[in-house]
Amino acid sequence: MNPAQSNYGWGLPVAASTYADKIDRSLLILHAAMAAIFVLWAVYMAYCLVRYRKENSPKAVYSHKSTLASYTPDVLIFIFEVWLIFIVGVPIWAHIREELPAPEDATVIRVVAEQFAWLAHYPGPDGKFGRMAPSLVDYAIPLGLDPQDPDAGDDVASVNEIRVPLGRPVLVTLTARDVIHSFFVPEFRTKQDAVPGMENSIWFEPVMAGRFEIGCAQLCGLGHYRMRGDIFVLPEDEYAAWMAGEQAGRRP
Amino acid sequence: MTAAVHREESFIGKWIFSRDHKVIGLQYMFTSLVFLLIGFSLILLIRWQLAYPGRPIPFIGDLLPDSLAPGGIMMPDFYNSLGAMHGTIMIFLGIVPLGVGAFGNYFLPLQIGAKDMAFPTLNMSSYWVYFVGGVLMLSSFVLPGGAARAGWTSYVPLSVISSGQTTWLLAMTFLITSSLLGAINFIVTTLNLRAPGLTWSRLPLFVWAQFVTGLILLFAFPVLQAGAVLQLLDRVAQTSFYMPQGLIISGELSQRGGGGNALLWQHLFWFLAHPEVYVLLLPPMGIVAEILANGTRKPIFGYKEVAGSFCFIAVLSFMVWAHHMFVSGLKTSLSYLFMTTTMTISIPSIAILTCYLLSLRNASIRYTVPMLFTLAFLPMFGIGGLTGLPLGFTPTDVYLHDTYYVIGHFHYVVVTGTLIALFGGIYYWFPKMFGRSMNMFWGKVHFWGTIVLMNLIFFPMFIQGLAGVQRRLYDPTVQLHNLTVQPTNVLMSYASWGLLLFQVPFIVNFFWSIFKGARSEENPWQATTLEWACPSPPLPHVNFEKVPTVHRGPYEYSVPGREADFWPQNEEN
Amino acid sequence: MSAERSNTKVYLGVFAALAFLTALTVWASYLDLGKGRNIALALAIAFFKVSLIAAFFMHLKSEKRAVHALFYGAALLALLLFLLVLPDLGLP
Amino acid sequence: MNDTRVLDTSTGIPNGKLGMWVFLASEVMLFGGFISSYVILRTGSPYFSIPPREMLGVPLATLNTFVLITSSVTMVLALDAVQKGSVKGLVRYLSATLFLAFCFLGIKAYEYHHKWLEGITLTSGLFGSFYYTLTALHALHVIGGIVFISYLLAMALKGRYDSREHARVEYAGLYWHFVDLVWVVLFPIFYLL
Repeated sequence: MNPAQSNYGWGLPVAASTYADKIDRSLLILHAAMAAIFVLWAVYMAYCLVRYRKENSPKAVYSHKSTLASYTPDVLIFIFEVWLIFIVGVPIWAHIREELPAPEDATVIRVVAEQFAWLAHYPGPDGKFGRMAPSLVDYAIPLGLDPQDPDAGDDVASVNEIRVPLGRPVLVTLTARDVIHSFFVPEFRTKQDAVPGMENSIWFEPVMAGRFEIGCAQLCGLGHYRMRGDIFVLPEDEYAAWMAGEQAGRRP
Repeated sequence: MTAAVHREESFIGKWIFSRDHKVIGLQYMFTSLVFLLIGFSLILLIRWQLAYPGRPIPFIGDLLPDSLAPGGIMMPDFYNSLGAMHGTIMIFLGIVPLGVGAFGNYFLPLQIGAKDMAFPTLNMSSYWVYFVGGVLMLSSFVLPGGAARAGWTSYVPLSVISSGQTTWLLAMTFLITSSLLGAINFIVTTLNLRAPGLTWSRLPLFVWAQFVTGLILLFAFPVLQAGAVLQLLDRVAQTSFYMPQGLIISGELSQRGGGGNALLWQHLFWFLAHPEVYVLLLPPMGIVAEILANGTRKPIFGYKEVAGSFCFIAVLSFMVWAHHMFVSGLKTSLSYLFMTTTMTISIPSIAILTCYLLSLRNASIRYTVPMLFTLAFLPMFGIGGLTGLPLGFTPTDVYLHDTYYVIGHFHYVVVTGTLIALFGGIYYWFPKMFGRSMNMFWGKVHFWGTIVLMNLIFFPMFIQGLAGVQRRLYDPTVQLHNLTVQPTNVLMSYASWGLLLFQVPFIVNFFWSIFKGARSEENPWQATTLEWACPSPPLPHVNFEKVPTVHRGPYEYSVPGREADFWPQNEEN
Repeated sequence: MSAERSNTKVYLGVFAALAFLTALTVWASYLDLGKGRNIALALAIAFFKVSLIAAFFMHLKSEKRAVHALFYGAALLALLLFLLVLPDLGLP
Repeated sequence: MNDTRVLDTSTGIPNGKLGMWVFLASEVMLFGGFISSYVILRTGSPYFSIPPREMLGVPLATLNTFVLITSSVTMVLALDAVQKGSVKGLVRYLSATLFLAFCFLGIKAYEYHHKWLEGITLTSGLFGSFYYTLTALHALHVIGGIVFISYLLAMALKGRYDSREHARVEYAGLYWHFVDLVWVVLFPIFYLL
């Protein structure tokens, strides 16, 4: 199923993860406040430009006194910002960044970004990732999975496609192989740089089935623009069927 | 002080290797305007590729070599080079040298009543080091490796493994050295060579802005110098300051020692780059203060608040840099700290904007061309500043980072903010520099065309940003979520080409008026600051016939009980 | 001019102090006081030597406010860079 | 007695001295950037192997530190001499400073050679890379100082400086003490920790 154009409109893409609506609300609050400030200033300025133009007020009023009232805009905005940061911002940021779901009740996936592809690596039913050796990396085994490692037996690897079951949070461990990439899924409002030499873990919980697009948000070379992938959020049974198919395909 | 014996200088001595701050100011102005045009034209090519991805560029396409644009169709590598060089040229070769090098060198000594900068030879060498850096930066297009293609931020490891970066780093070292030499000059001149009676509270806000900018440059640039040297060694000497362990580049395991950290470069780079964006902002804010006071015929509202805010911005600008790294693997605990400092630094900017807007009350506004640019600066910079809030606020920055929203934000601050104010400064001080005034009709044409088209280019960027369009995409239509908003690219591209057309009247007007403009007397705008107390153009090497003494604040307009509505600083009664 | 005579004595005194502190820090580095304390001690001695040189040799003591502001400003900003980047990349 | 050219600057500090202090402030940030990167990677990067102490040659480096401190003292004595009007003293101490500076570079060159053979090279690991980058940058500053001081020596021999006109000697002193100050910081963080 290709992504119905309905995912993307002129405004924000559809909010398809649990914290997406929190972020959308913050965006709305901020843009409403910005619009209000801008309109107030614009009205005031337009009035001044007309009322105090040379023809209308030939003599300006000389004064060096800055009244206390002149600080009200700064104070109001400062209070708004303090409220925004400490009441709204910090909890959401902590929720997104620090409340990672426990691995046992989440779908754990390792995503390795390389120049111009997203390599996904599932642990398979045994829940354990096979050993990955950089020296083993070659065209046939892009992830460098060590075939002898017992855990690697049921691991599944895929390129530019990630399948996750609906109803469970997804825990993604991000790293990169060559340069800095950035794992960006607009519908989930999630973005995290994949930095070589570092493992960043992020999480999101899809709230609807469908196909959502992965993009790279950090300049990573000449193929940066075509480094796209898809996340298929499948209902529980479809996902189980798919994983079983992968395992079946495995045993000769 | 004995007047310098005026020896007849050869053409070389007078114009090329001159130590007169005014000549150096003009050299900076002409060079930075040329670089601005070059940097702008690079982006016009990109606009074609964004509007019509993959289709050959009409006229210029077949002029380009096949290695860059075979059959006129731009290659992704060339696209990345254009983007990286556009950013680098506009910031390091265009706007900062225009705002700090040209206006600062020319008018700082004049506004403090000094004969020249504290170190004239250092000032001259700062221009020539800048010139060499600029030429080296541009020559990277034709050098074998091609131009830099890792963005103007040159993030490692991409910038270490892609070609073209070595020339970029060398040119950057020259530019940094030039800025440091300039900063030393500005600081010592402002501290030491003020005219008698010119205390700190009587200093024009333009001088405050240049002095604070000098301090920011002085403290911020050496750190990037250090970062650039480390990156240069990574590229050339196979060290691995920034290269982590076990990199697999195009399939093979890299043989480097490894152990470095890719984020270290981002810290060192943004430690400079954020203060650098305030270096872009402060001089134009100084120019806006000068023109606003002159155009509204009344003292700037809250002189102390504005000068204080400049210093507060300068200090805080060294504590906010990691808001560029919220999603780049920065530890979450640090992102709380930098979110708070970023929100705190928005307060002085709002305070300055408030004071400027409150200056309009009870004013008597003259709609001269410089005043038009200054008045346009206020709302435009307002949008730029306000759109910074969602980027400094982590939950919304997660979504908006590295999208076109960011590009819309900083272009509103730098282009419709800084560049517009600098244009206003050119129209305002042109009579002082050349003794002739620019044609005001064509000035208005240039103003209205530029402002309208700039908004047509930059406002849709917010729409694209909210739709999630990433930045630096060679072909946005590959990503499905960009398809809906792709028409905005076509609109923006036509607006950008239109913007080029509207610069023609400015360029013609600028060069034509130098020789044929209507003659103007010493103080055409009836301003009060010291640079209007000397002939235009000011006397070579000595500026003022006699050293002015300052008796009052910089913006004594419409003082009750005087018939002239302006009271120059150097007049006794 | 008597103040001048004592200058040389001050300089030689500072010289002796610096020489002693160098020997002290080298000697202290051979002691095993535990990683943290070793670093702290070495940095304390280095800081003390730096302030000796700045105060006496560079005459910072008798300089005006502007110079003090510059020197301490630069030192504070360099420390700020270090202390804000260390928790991100320096500590595990 | 201060130099006579401190006439009409608004802060009372002669331009040259203020310029030198401003330049030194930027140098503090330059070395601050380098040293911060070194210390941060040293504590942060798990692959930062610190060579054993025997390879570092601590006794030689201690001698080198001692040499540079002595040159700092002879520099300040040179300024003291010219302030008292004794040009002969100025020349003597300036030459001593120059000699000690060359000694420092000589010992540093030997150290480089010794370390390179021991296996600490620019690309042998992060310690080697940082060691050579920072000490080479410091050595460049020492060479800059040598050029400045030889120019002073030449001028002093021509009798240009006396108790009233000796500003440049003071500025060279400021620069040289800063170079020594940087080495005082570099020495422990490379050799002792």
